[in-house]
Amino acid sequence: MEIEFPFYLLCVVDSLELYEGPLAIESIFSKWLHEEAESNYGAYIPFVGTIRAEDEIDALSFDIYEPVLQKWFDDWEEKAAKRGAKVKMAHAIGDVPVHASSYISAVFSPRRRVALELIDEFVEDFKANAPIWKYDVKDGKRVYAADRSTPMVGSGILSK
Amino acid sequence: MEIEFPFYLLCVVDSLELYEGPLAIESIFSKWLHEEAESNYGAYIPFVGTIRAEDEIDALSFDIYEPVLQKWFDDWEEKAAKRGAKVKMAHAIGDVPVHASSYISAVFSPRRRVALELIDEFVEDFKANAPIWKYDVKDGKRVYAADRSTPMVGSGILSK
Amino acid sequence: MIKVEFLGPMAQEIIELEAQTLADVATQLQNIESVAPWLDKCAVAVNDEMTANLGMALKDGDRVSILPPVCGG
Amino acid sequence: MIKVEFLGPMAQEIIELEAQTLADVATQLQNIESVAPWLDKCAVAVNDEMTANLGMALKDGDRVSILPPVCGG
Repeated sequence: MEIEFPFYLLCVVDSLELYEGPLAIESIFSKWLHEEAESNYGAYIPFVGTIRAEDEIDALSFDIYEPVLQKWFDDWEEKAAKRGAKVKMAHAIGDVPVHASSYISAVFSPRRRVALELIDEFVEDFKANAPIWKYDVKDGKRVYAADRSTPMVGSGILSK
Repeated sequence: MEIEFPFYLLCVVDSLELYEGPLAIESIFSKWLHEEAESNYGAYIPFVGTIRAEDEIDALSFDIYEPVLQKWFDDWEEKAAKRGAKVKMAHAIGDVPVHASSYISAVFSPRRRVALELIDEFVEDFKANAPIWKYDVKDGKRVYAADRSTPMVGSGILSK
Repeated sequence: MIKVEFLGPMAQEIIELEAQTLADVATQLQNIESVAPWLDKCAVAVNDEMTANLGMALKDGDRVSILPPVCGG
Repeated sequence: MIKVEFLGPMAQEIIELEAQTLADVATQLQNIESVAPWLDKCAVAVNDEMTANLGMALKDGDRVSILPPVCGG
């Protein structure tokens, strides 16, 4: 017997995961695959973000403001559910060395078009509006990546 | 020292993999992750296709015409390389039971926009033009999925 | 003599025929009852290269593949 | 009394101030030298709900968070 949609809604577990340091990408990928193994989704699209060696950095480092991130993510869970889909996400806190991964998110959907569109929208909105701050780590110093950062929606209301 | 692009081109190995029966998705995901661990790509987007339970099928089954699939894939490797990216793909041959996976493809790219656009284009072109035929397996019978199949580009030239 | 093979779900043995061009192949296949209904939705490869050029010249030993509608994934 | 906290790279301790609305908070933050240059690119949350409504009424104990430009991933 198939798991029906109303039952599935009762079973949603939190799919936002935060870890100290680099992500264990393989085990997160596998965990999510197993979590949804019987959910009858046809498409599973993860997005893995890995620290590139550039500008002679040793690592990137991340601060996260969890309460607002959780609300941002909860809104996305709802948006995805309305399209019959599911989103998951894991992010690193603190230092992540070059060639290690700081981010993985994923969409599960019965249909490939929904999955392909959602992963794009989700990742782009994540970059623009998830309350996460990035720092270059170079020679032991942590420098805010101001030039690569984006003001969140609604920014500037407090300025003159 | 970083691996430079010209060197990387000499090292391309074939990234089209065909397997009898269901794919070992976790080990393919991990293998690809490790293959590109030092390639300095910032984004890795796999697409995993899993057989949905519907229409009371027991499995789907696949025929592949490998020589034309290989050329289709080689063209895609070139297209991706021109955008600094890399594609990989694995597909099942023969029967794949419900809730098992028949397909995984992936894009690696230094940049997230290129990766998100390429995975969409690659998967859509795959659905439309990869020489793979799908059959429903029901009560031990193998029935061509005619209604879900798409004529390839250039079809119809031999008809009246 | 060229060979024509029918891929995937087309339950049809390989056939051999004389043809100068793909257009000649088309004419002959249109006369095979089990093949004709497939032709409006089939693509063509010659020696494993896809082509949509009916005028394409064929030579002895060439292999023409007929590819019905696909659905991978 | 409401609390204002500065997130991420803003090296600024929490401050407490009197304010009826977010507009009152804005006026007072504009006078803090180390904070003012950030304001045109910062977003605002009240008790962890994002808002862009300057007229929003505040009550005793509310917590205002100032969120500078972000870059996750």
